Amino acid sequence: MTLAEILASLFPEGHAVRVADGLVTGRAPFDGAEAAVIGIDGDTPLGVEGALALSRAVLDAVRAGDRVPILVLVDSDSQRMSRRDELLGLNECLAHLAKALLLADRAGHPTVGLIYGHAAAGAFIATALATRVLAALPGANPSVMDLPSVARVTKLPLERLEEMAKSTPVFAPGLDNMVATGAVHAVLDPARPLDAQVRDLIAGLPAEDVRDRLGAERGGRPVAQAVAAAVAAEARRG
Amino acid sequence: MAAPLAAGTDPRALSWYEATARQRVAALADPGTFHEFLPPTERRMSPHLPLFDLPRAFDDGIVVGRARLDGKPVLVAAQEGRFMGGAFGEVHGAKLIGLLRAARDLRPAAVLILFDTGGVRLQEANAGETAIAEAMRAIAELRAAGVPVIGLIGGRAGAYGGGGLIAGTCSRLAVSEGGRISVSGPEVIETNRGAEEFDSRDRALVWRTMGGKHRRLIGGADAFAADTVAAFRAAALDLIGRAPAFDLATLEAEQARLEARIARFGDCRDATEIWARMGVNDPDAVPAMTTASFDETVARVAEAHHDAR
Amino acid sequence: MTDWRSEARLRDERIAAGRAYADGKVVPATRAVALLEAVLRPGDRVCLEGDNQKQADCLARALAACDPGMVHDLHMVQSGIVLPEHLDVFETGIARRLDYSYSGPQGGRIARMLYGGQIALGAVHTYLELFARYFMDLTPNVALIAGVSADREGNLYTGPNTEDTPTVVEATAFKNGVVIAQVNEIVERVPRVDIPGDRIDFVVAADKPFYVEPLFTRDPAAMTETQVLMAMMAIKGIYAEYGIRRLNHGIGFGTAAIELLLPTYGERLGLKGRIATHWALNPHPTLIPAIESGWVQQVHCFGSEVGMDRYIRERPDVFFTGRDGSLRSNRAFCQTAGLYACDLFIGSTLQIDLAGHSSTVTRDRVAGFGGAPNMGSDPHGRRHPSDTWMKAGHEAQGVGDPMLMRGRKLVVQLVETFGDKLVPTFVERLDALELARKTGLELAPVMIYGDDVTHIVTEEGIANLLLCRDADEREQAIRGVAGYTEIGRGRDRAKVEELRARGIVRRPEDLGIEPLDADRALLAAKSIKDLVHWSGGLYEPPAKFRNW
Amino acid sequence: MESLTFRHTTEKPLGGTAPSAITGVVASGNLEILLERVLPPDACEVAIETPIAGYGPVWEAVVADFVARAQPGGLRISINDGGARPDTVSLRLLQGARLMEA
Repeated sequence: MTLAEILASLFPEGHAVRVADGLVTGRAPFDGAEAAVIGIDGDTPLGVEGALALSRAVLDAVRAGDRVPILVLVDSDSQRMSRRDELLGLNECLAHLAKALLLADRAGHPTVGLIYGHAAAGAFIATALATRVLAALPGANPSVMDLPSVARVTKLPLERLEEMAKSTPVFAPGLDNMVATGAVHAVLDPARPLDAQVRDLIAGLPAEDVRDRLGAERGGRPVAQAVAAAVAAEARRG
Repeated sequence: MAAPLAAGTDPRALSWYEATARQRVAALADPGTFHEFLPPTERRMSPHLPLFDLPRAFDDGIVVGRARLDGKPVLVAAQEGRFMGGAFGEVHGAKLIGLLRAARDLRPAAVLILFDTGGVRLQEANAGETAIAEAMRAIAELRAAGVPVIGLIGGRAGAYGGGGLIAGTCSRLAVSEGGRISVSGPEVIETNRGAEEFDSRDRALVWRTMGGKHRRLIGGADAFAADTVAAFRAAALDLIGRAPAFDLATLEAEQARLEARIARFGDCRDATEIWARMGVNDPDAVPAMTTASFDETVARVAEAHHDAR
Repeated sequence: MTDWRSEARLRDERIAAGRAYADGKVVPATRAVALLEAVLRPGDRVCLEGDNQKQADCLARALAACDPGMVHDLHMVQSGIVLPEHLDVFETGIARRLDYSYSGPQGGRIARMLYGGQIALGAVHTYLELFARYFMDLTPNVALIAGVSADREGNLYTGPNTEDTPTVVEATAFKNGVVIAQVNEIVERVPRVDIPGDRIDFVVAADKPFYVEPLFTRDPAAMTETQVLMAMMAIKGIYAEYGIRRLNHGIGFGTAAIELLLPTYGERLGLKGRIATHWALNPHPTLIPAIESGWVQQVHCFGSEVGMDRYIRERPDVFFTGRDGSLRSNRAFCQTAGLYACDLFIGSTLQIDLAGHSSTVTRDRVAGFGGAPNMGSDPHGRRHPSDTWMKAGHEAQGVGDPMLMRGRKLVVQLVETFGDKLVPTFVERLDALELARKTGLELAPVMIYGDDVTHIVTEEGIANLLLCRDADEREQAIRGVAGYTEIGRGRDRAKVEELRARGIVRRPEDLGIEPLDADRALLAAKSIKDLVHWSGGLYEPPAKFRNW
Repeated sequence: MESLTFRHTTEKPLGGTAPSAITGVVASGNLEILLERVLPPDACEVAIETPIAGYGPVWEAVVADFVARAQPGGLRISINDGGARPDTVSLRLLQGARLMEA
């Protein structure tokens, strides 16, 4: 689905969501009230300016105090890879954006991520992965690194990696693998109106971070939940 | 579990950059107080690395546990930058998550994260990336609950990729000259954009752009430590006492701080231009400055001092 | 009637032809190709200056860009095959014959070209040997050299990296040859005259400063506990025992570790002033702590080292410097000092066989020799005694009239039993033999012959070959320090224990060294930054060695 | 990855009371060694995981020399190898034994 199609399906009553330089911001009537929207469109890399523009929008929503849902729509490249971005502290800017979303969450805003195209690395972590619940549309392609690049770095033949990817979701790019890992909670049905599906997600927001439980159930992260629980149990034993 | 030291070595005098994660933790804490969770004898190793014909580590490259710091209870996580570049794999990440979740209930005086990481472990990329997101969420919750989360950065792998993002989520950061904080590594930028954009072999450029002194000057870190365990310990104790709240006021202040940075320095090509614009008298002299004279320089730079993190 | 001046006339013709492209002696870089095409004649012997450090790279590029129809079949006589252009000229036919000394980074390509017959090789030399032949049968017709600056008269300032230049110019200029110098800048007045202007025929204003490789910089951060242990053994078991004051070090990490252990471990053993006072050595950054601690009386250098210029300037009591304050190096003189005036050479190698022969050649790389065989050989021309030399000579000889005894220079191989990728250092048969067979060399390229080697130091112990009385003892002594290599595991254990009882094989514990005490904490500097601090900020390391 | 296990009988148990110790780091050319006092006092077992195949005889010799020298009775020793040279292995084994004797 394109961003326009997604917005139309999410907000059948219309919306005031704008895209500039690949950055998505705006508000729209939603579920009898309003929703705030931020995002990245068109496989755009996220640099310092973009991160701060999005965090500005999130903080504005928090300051408004109306606890409206914040939807984070993502079809992004990775973080912008440049000398200038790093010089200016890209890690602070991306972390700040994530913190703004986490603060909004704590302040009572349901935060919902929706990936519909590419999503990678720092841009992914700072946006969609910082929401309480992350959904995807079929065809979304979240990745840390594509397989040819993995082959180059690990010095393993591409064919072998492709074979391994079938049985080992933990390293391979692609939506199915991110679902198995637990990072993506649900895959939406593009044939049905998105507004209702997102409303359901908000109604069923998990009370806490359940991603490692999902990863264990779905087999994408076979041991993470048990390891985290074991550490926490030892720590609590005092 | 004990880590070896040659006879007669004062552990607090150890070089942070050179020390292993275990040596750092043992020497940072009050003597004998570190207790490790899921120690190496538990053999919680990566289930994935054997598929890649890669050796595993008994602790998956991270040491987690509790300790006392000047008598105060703290929880500690220390990454081993020499094992797989300190990168986040499934077990590695889960150990950090478990520690952060326990802290929510235990309310220690602080959680210390001794970063030493290149980011996500490629062989377990999805698990690593998800764990980074989980860690950032857990840190936000801890901070909101009033538990300071302090990052210490001075290892050879720095805090790159998702590690740089987690660092940016902490309450306070201490960094040494050798420590680096960034998202994209120099080699990654060079591979994607060419050597004209970033010559990764020009190590002076790497450190000028991503290293501890630059981060401290622009306010990307809150304390500058000499490269010893003793200096990081002193910095950690100081930072615990002045952790900013995690609330709208702090994030509004950070928004303003970062916007001002880009407005003021966004057209600079090199760190030395930024330092000059900050009022540093002899920017070219900064990389060679001793800790003492660098501290004096930092004291005069407004950008370096803030509660906006 | 005999024509006694044909060479001189030809030289004058060459110079006249070259003048067309010059303003006086000065030629812009853009006309360097035209200059060379005018001056050079087919079949000329040409020295294109370059060694393991500095390179006349602007002239190398110009030579490679010459028209092979005009310039061809040259006979290159030069220290180093280092730049790609040095071999490009053989591919285009500009050059055909080669006599050289060192080929570090081009070792693989030169081997392939030798196999392929693209190069007619005369011989691989040591530096001193090749210099010697410049004055016998390999005198250059044209020399292409490098300096820092020149005035319009051609007076040349070579800067701290003087290196081979005086030798090359001496042989060329005084035997009817033409000397062309590239310089970084043309100045009104040079800081000092390293080469008088009447020996320089043309000065090319280079497009960029000549390249210098920081070959002698070893980052202390990369030194291992094993290297610290071996350095402790060398200091206690060799330097202290023989009272070595005059010496040369190789470029490896092992010897750099020794340099860094002098102010710590050496100090603890009370050796200051008793060992390591006089050096034939490039200005190793890792020597800074020993210099600053007062260990070092003087150092003469083959060349300089990138980043050391300011430091050297401020330490003229230690280094040889000109009236202008900068270092004066000279490869020929320093090699001579290393050959005749040093009591010890210690260096590393890639392979050692059971006779103690060593080589840095692998099956597909011809690295050349450089200067190590000059340093690492016992000169039969030496006549002056020293305690070290006499003690070693006595150990080697054992019996006979002491007044007729030759002394011995100590030639020490400092090697870890396994190299990179677990490749064993100790072998039955050197790869150099296979390489010689494949390339049709008359002599296998042996770096240091077994009969010159006096000691082998590995992490397992020290083998004193001087004390071995026959080939079998020698073999077992070598096996006895060869660790877990196949050679080491093939030892006769009883025989090695007997050698140990006689002090021929010595373990760390025999020297009172506990291997677990071999800690990096003993290094006087643990990083390049520490070296900068030791130097009081005078050492300015190149960017690739910095992490700040 | 290649797995190797060597079992030895020692003349005596290793001194000290430390129940376990670890030394070294799994990195290129390095290794980590985990020592645990869990076997009968005259037994020692060394289990190795190495990415470099074909060095069994070298490991066997290194371990045998270590056992003869340190008499590590009672120890189970587990090694994660990152391609360490034999001398590094020996050094780490001795470091580990010293930690256990503390």
